[in-house]
Amino acid sequence: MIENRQESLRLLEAMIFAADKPLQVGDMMQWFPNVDEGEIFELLKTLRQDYDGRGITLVDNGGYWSFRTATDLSEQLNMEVEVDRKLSRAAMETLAIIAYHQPVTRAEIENIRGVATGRGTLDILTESGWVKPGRRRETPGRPLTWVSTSGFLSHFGLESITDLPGIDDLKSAGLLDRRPAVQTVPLSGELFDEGGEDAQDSDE
Amino acid sequence: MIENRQESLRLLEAMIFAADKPLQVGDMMQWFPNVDEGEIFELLKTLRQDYDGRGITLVDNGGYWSFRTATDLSEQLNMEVEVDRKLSRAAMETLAIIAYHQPVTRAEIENIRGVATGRGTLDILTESGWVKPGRRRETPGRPLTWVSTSGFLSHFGLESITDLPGIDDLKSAGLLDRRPAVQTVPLSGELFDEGGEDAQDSDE
Amino acid sequence: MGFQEDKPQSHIPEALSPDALLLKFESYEGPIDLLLTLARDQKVDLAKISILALAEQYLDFIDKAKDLRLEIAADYLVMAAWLAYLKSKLLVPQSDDDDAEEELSGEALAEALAFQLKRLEAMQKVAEQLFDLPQLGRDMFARGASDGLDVTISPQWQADLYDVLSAYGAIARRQESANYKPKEWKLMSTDEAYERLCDMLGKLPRKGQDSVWAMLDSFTPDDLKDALLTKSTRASMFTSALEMAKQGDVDIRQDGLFKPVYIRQKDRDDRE
Repeated sequence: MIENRQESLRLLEAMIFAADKPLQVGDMMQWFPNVDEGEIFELLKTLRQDYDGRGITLVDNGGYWSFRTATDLSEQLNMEVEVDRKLSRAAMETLAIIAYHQPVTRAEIENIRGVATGRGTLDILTESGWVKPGRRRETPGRPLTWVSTSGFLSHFGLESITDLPGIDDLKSAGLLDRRPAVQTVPLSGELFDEGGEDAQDSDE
Repeated sequence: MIENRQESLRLLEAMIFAADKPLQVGDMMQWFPNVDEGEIFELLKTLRQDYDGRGITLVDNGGYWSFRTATDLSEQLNMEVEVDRKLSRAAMETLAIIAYHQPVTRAEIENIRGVATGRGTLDILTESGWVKPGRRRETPGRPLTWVSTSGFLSHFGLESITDLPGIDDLKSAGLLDRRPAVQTVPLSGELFDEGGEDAQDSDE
Repeated sequence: MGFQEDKPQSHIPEALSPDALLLKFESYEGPIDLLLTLARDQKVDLAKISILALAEQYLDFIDKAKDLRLEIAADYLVMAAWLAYLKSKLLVPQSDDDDAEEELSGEALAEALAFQLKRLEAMQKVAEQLFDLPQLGRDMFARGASDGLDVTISPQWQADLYDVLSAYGAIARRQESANYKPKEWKLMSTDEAYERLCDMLGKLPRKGQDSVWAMLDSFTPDDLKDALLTKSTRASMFTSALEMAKQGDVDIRQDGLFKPVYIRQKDRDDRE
């Protein structure tokens, strides 16, 4: 039970502000021993409203809460940023495929791209903290799947995967089908078996 | 001249938040080319008022501006978490020597263990409440002695320190078993007994 | 799914001449990517693209690449072979007596390929859109100087009596081994035995050129009381005897298992 709402809001605000990384409601609960998750969530929403339209905003990236500067100030802030080395096209595409098709196996990624995934690609994405291995798919060979992380959401300022640009359109156009292309046409046959899928089989 | 006061406040807020160190008004002026120092100072005061009574406050330390968590919350933010930890082997042995040989000086402990005792070891044992400093030994240098506490007795379920099993008890309990390597030497049964026990007798 | 008209920085400029396409050959991410680029070149919606025309363009492209002796990866050739097959299927109407019941029709295969192209294009497009989103550290910023939440970990030390006792046992055990001084054993070394054997063999009576046979055990000192010394003497004597036999200085004989071992000195010209 929240005894003093105003004090709880202040503490929550200070906590998220002081933390050196985004906090989950579970983390916050340690500071509020007698408050349940729903109440903290309620407080967070109030706090987010308080910052609405300010230069700092409270953001929720997949359940991880943090303060960020408002994105529309980007240009004016014009902070000097060390430019990260740009991701390769292969890495960008792989990231997009993982984000939009997750959970997705390496073989599926290769199938969608029509090319084998270089060793470094998933490494780089994992190292950047944007993707991580998910559960194994319960199919023969139990291949590992890849999923995006909260760090990915946080980096691109997304609240959840459903906020990915154009995801609804892609879905309704049937383009978020991870199956090999042939399986998406009514009669399944032996299309690409020789080329594209060989690469993938050898990987698993 | 400030054209849009609200936007300027937002920018200022974001700027101070994102800066990696407190900012002076002079630093901020780079972002506001047509605004004079007094006006920025005016904005800062407004911003400070906005945060009055919140969990985050805007503070001015000798002309250096930064956001800080409200000082009255610092105690609540600092949390103690109790974690079960196992004592290191060095700490365990030191504890045992203090229990068996008390009052015992640090030099004596080191002599018995045959290795130097790190500073942290006695600190940890003191923190655990199992040992405490005793009287100083009336020998040159007046070294501090260490003794076990009543907390030690109660934690380990002992009535008194004399309840600790003696060397013979430990031996019969198998706690003084020799290294297996010795037993592989032929005739060790007869040949090694005197040697081995000599050493250990001299300890008591 | 439209084209990239609104994104001029797309990785491959549109409407490249075939030669320009060839120049970029190595930058294609596989045959599907190349096909996609060729498809974009048709400047029509992918949904309306002519797979047949596309297959021809691709085959043409590969031919040109071959003429230029460009290194062509195997999967490009596999795709070329497959597209040639697809082309034939699309051109030749399927006959009824075709045993291709389990095979897909040319149209179905073309549809699958079109789907794959559309899907890849969609992914390439959203990859760009994704990186156009505001990014942390570029367009939005976290707090510059975070002070970190101060969580003090106060340990509850865990130990039970057994830990204390076994720790003490470990110390006692260490001291035992530290203070242990090995006893000095009375043993006969091989060197000692060798010397003794040589010396005594020289004093044996002669029988012809060689000495008489003598029991090896008779060379051991008579006054041995220590069992270990006796055993070590016997072992060293035997080893020495074997060494001498190897050098041709002595003969050794044993009449049966566990029977006494006899030894005699051989007289050799080169001796003494």
